[in-house]
Amino acid sequence: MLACRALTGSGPAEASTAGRLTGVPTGTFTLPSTADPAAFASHHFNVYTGDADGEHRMKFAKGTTTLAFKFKGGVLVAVDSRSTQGPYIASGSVKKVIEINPYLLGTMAGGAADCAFWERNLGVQCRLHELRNRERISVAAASKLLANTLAQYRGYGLSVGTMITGWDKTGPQLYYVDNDGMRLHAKDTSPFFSVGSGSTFAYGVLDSAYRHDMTDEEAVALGKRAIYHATHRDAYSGGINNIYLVKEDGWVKVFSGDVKDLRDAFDAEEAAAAAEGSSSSSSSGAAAAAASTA
Amino acid sequence: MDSVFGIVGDGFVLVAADRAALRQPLVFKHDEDKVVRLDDTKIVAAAGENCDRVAFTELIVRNIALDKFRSKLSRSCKATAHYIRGELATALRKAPMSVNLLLAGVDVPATEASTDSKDSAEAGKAAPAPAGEPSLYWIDYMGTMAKVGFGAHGYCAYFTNGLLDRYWKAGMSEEEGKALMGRCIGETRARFMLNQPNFICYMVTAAGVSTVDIDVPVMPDVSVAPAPAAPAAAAAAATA
Amino acid sequence: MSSPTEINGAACIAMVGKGCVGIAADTRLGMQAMTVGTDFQKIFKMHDRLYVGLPGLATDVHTISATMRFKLNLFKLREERDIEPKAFSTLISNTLYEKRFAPWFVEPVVAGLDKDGAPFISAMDLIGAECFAKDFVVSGTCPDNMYGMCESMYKPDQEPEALFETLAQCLLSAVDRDAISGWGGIVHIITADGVTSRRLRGRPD
Amino acid sequence: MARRYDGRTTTFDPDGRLFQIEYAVAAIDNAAPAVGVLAKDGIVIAGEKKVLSKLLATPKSSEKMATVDEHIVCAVAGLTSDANILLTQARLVAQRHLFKYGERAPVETLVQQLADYKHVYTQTGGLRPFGVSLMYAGWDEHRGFQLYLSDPSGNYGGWKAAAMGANSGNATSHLKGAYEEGVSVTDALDLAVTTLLKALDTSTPSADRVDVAVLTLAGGLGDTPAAAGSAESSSSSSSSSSAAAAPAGTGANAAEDEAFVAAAKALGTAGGYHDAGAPKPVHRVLSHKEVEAVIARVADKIAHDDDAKAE
Amino acid sequence: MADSRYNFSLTTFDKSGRLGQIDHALKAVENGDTTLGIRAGNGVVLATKKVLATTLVDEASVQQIAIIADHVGIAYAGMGPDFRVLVKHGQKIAQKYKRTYGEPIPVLELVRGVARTMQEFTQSGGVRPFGVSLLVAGWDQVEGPSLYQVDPSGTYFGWKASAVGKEQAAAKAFLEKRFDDDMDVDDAVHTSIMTLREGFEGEVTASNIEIAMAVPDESCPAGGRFMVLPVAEVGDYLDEGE
Repeated sequence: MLACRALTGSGPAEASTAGRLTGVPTGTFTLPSTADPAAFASHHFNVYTGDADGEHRMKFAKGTTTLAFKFKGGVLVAVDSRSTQGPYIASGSVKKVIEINPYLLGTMAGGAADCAFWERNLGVQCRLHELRNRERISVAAASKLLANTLAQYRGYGLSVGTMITGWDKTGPQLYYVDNDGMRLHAKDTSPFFSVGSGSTFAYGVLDSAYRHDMTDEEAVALGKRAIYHATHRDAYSGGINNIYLVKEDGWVKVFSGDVKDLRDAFDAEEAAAAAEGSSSSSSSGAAAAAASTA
Repeated sequence: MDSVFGIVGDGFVLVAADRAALRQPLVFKHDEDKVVRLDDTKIVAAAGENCDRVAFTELIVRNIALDKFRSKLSRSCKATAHYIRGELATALRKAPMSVNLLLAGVDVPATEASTDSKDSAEAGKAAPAPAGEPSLYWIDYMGTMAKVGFGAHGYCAYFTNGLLDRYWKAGMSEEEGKALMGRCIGETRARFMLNQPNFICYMVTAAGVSTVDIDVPVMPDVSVAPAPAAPAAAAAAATA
Repeated sequence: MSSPTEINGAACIAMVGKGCVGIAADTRLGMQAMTVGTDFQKIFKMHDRLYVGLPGLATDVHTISATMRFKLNLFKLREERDIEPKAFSTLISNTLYEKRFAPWFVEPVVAGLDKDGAPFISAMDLIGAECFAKDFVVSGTCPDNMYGMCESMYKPDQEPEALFETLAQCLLSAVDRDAISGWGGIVHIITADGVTSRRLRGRPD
Repeated sequence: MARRYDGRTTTFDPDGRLFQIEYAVAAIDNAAPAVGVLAKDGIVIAGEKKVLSKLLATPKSSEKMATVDEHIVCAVAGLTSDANILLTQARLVAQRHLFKYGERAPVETLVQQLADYKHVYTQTGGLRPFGVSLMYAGWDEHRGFQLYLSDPSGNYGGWKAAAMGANSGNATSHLKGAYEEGVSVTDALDLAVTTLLKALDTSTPSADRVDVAVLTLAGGLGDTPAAAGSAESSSSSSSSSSAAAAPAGTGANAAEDEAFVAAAKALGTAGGYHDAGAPKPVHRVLSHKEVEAVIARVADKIAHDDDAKAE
Repeated sequence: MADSRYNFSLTTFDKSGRLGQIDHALKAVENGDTTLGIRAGNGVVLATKKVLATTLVDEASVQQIAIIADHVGIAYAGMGPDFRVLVKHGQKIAQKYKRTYGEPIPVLELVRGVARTMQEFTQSGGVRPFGVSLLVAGWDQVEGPSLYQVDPSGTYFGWKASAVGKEQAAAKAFLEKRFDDDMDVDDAVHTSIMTLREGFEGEVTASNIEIAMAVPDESCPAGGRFMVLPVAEVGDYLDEGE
């Protein structure tokens, strides 16, 4: 067993004093009693960092496809539900959208425990913010809290790739935050993110069919399409597709369905389109993609 | 790091490859052609380390030419794919070739070669089955082979496979094929961290191999619909 | 993920019925996590009453299937008879052991009826250690899942139709818990009267 | 002293001749004859089988005709033991091609490789030529039906109708007169058997002494009698176009499933050329009864010809 | 290749297209002891005469029929040492087949293998053909009982009954008269003995002939077993015949 010592504080040793900005104690962690706990952890436990092969090829968070985009109607969040241990599918019905509070959503990619814990922790911080300031926390601030926390644990091997989204005074907002401390804001010129091993496939669909002026129905259809095609190509994504829509008065869960039923729906849709008329086939592909199915 | 993709359409195959010659962080040039011609209606697009890529494609091009001289026959796409795959599989256990390939070709129905003196009666002549049939074979460096409707090698496969799943259909017209190819290139430009501004695109039909121009859309389309306040903002931007 | 047999993903089951034998495999071709094709053939007909499944590294699936076809075509021309399943199992086992120190990365499953119509199944590891069974054999990237399904679903003396149902259920349920195999399957039921082959529609993920 | 040159395979005599090859050819001129005729829809080869003794066991397969592969059948003339070696080599060449290209060996490619193999034995020290001529009947998708003849020297050529073995000169001249372009395989059958009987020069033609091999596409005369009856039974399965363009992508539809299953069932040994719907060459050696029928049919004709000649 | 010792051909065509060496090898066969085989419905019999140079030779030490595998054996006429080489070769072929397929070699496959080697010795530099004709008898799962003759050229045929060696012509003529498709293995043994007696100088005894047979045996993987009869059993047959 490793010799460990208990350490109390909001973060690891040095960070605990500098890290008062987070303002909230985050619990008690035991740390390796070495000069550089972060290096120690990453050296001995890198299997938990999602980078076990040691090669820093493309550091996608593993086993997930999550995406979120801003559009005319708010923010749409779509995720899969597969959880894997190696090639074994541990679960096909994991909730990857964490409902932080009625106005804030976080998505999960990477280590399930890491995401769940720190986003729950974020919920605590957000609630404390509300109590102290008598107003809801902005999405920008909430995501910054999480980013700061993760920054403190940088190098320890946390595996978190998340999108924090919600609707605040400034309207619908979307941020990407990960375990490297990276925090990105989705602006009008970069209105979406996708995170996880299947994200590249989802990007292919999003990039080709995204429009800002989609209706809610079109947005939901696009979310389904992107998740469906990602689960098809990525071995580590699959299961249930959950879709949330963030509106001014909070988020709503608008869809939850098995991707295999999505396939049937898409097939039927394409068959119908083919039957309708062969003339207007390809150039209207994007429009067909956006057409509502469910 | 190279990006190549291919699409099968109605009577044709489209293949595109990026034109960057890379070494570590450096891009030497932007006019490399990673597509080689095997015969009048077959091409191979290769992605991989320059050394292996060039050595291997030259090997197969020369061997296929030699084989053609000897047998006086043009092999089908299927036979050619099997041959190439076999070479890679053999190499895998000696000196692996770091090269991934797309073989694109059209099988032209056998016609009586003018130099051929044997003129057996017509009914016994070769079957008309694969008349001008396009095919695309996905072959990786290990010698894995799959006949596909579309395919991609390199990191771009991660970006374009979802897109191709979404839009590719059997029997697309040339216009549809080019539009889809444009989207693939646009997507790669949008998402791949390497700078691959130039692509070359070939079309193979029963008539032969030609390069084609592809209109590449800017992706994604992030223009915000004109909200009430928007025109003013746009005007301000224009004056600025 | 380090094992070459797990790069492309595969699942294969052979099961004995009453006077019949069935073999089933998934149809995915993957490159690690990325699915490249969903119609990759992993089961090969050796003759009318003998099939072999070749789960493993896809390039070796091509090579070994072609090698066995090569050997069996010559066998058939020479001996003017179909090889017996048992002899074929020995032959492929020897073929694999020939590369003991640089193996082919396939773990074959053999299913067939012998000349008296008796079912035969066997499976072997990548260097040809044969394993014979009277009920079922499995091979691929999710053996635990397949064993679990077969152990609970197998019944002795199933008629061809029931055998198909059992095999299909076992395969689909097993691959539904394996990330790197699935995407559809195929089942061949070999009887004295002929072979019935059916495509299985699997989950798209 | 001519003897100085004729024992060595590798040595030209002062006149530029290679006696070993000439002598080997002489060996074939004494061998049981065979006749091949190319038709528009198939090929027929007829050959004499020597009946050595009534104690001979009924062989499993024809001694005169041999299967090289699904699409090539050949007749041999000359030393049986040499022929066995060449046949083994031919089968090996065919299977190597299939292994390398996943397709049946083009007929001429195979014939050429066998001729090259024979040639080595005419040029290398310590060897002697093969005392065998081979007649190949084959079909491939490049050139359709083809008939080739190759001799011990390593020469080969394509023919419309050809003869080898004893009396091949007479047989060839008969073929020259009687062959017509574009004959059907049934007419070719009669012509081949007629010509062979003439070469045998026997007054009592017997089916015991004649072997006939027929190569056609599936459903033709070369197919098994049952299949030949119900024309185009097997080859017209599922649509080949959808099989070819099976997409790698999303969920398959019913037509693709059908094509996939068809391909899966065809994969593997039996020929191993798994393009469902593509033309399939088949060949077989005719049964004793069938040969009898042909002989009966052509015997009258021969008698008639002879009468005409006598007049 | 210029200076190889084997750079010359022994077996070459003569003007008339014959291979002299093979013809001469056949002559060597015809100088050998008569050996015959009969394929009956339920077994195959091989029988051979042992003509010894002097009475001083221990008859039991001369074995002219060799076991190749459990289910197949070979008898010969011609040169003993050549036979021994081919037997060793045949045994190896049989074992190799067994190792490859896990089942006993079909007799015809063994015949092909041996014949191929014999052919090679008619076409390779520096070697002479084998001076033996072989009679191969066996029982396998494919054909049941089978009998093959292999000649120095490497030609082989399947036979219902055949004979090679000194009196081969007479023996074959005799067999042609006596052979009957309904023969059983005992009839075949008796017919063999009768055939050997024809033109035998002196008395046929249990020790100057050798008899072997392949008979069905379900306990063997090949479905049959090949055995050389012990002297006593040969004696029994001789007694029965009288």
